[in-house]
Amino acid sequence: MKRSLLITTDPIDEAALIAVRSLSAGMGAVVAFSGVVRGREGDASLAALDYTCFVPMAEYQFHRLFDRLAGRGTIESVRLVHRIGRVAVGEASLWVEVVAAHRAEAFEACQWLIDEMKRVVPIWKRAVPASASDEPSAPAGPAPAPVPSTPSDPNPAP
Amino acid sequence: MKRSLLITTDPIDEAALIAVRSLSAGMGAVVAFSGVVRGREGDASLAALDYTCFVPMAEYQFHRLFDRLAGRGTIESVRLVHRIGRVAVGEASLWVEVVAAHRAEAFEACQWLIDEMKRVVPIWKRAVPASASDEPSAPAGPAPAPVPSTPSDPNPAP
Amino acid sequence: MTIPVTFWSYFAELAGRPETSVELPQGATVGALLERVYVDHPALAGLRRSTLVAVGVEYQDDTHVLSAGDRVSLFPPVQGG
Amino acid sequence: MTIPVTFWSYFAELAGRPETSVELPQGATVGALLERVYVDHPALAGLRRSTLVAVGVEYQDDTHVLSAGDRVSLFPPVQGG
Repeated sequence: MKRSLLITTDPIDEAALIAVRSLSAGMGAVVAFSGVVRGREGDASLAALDYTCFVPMAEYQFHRLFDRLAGRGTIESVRLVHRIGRVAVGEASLWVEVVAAHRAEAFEACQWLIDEMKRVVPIWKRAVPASASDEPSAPAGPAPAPVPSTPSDPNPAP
Repeated sequence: MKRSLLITTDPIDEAALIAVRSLSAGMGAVVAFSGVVRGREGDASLAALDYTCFVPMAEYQFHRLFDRLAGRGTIESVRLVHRIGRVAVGEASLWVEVVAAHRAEAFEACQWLIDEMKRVVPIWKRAVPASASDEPSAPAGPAPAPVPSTPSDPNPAP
Repeated sequence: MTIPVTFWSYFAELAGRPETSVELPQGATVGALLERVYVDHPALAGLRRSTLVAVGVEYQDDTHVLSAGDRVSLFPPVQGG
Repeated sequence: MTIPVTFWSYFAELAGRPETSVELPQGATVGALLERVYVDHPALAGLRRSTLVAVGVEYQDDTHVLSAGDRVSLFPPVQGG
């Protein structure tokens, strides 16, 4: 199974990704997913999301997921791009493409990969409110956060 | 819900379709499917598929499906292109894109639309064997077909 | 009334022609039209269970009552995608 | 042995710092490391049930035995996509 992984602060260029797609003659299905930053999360109006990533572990965990897909049969190719850093509303933070012989397995693999990513790949996001787009908001999390004395992003991606 | 339908003999230009995609701020998920003609069907090696379509009915049935999707909630846009006529191996015969607020509904709607299309939209295909790419093969069907005295494509799309 | 009938996909080969027309009394049903078609095109009769029938652009079943001006299409299971 | 610990996402704010290190005897487990971390960073202790622990790039649970040279990461549920 061909695999391609990119974790990048650059905008995701879907046209360029599609331009280099290649299918062998037995492949009949391409499923592509773009995850785009929404302007609202719950009641809050957002300007952007700031993504942080523990990159070496994310790469390792992504490749473990790819290994599991490779054992599934007639998937020819998986490509995944995750953007990190600040991603503005309306821009894509994630692009996933699965090429397979048949439609059902392409859809299933694409959804499975995203579900598993959200379970095991160490990437986190925090909201940048629309009203103060230069300052990240309090982090999204279950606990009240004390006001940090450190800079607003203490976890730059390595 | 925005909707776009194109039934065409022209190649599907996915880059151009993506270039005109537009999402409103509440939308977070884009699922796109490309169905590509495979080089084999069962034991046969193919050069192409010839698609015929009862176009007015296909358009009507597609729009009925779009109507049903529009009643489902937060789907912002559905675009579908079905190529007809001869489609060579490796070329796309179908492109479907669903834009929705959330991932699960985008995947579900895209798969539902393709499933329903295959149930109700009057489009048929027949194999063009690799060994005689200028002559359509016997039609794909459950019954033995008598050799027609009519030209090879008796059902040109109106 | 004269009802034009179009055969799509391999039904045209089985019928030996892409179109025909059937003369029916007022109030005739799709079922009655099919019986007439199968007399002239017996190769189609064996596929009746899987045959799809449209009147205009709508699917209809055997009980649907035809009207003058209707156009009927007969075809095998669809295969888009 | 000295085990470096990195806090990711809002765990860094809760800890007040992005990294620390913990002195542990040979053969100490992830669970023992967590107990030490929670002494200095009590704000994290309440999130123990949802805390994910990686040693290097692999997830590990409380019973995992640490070795000299290991690097530990503590973080909340991941949120990619």
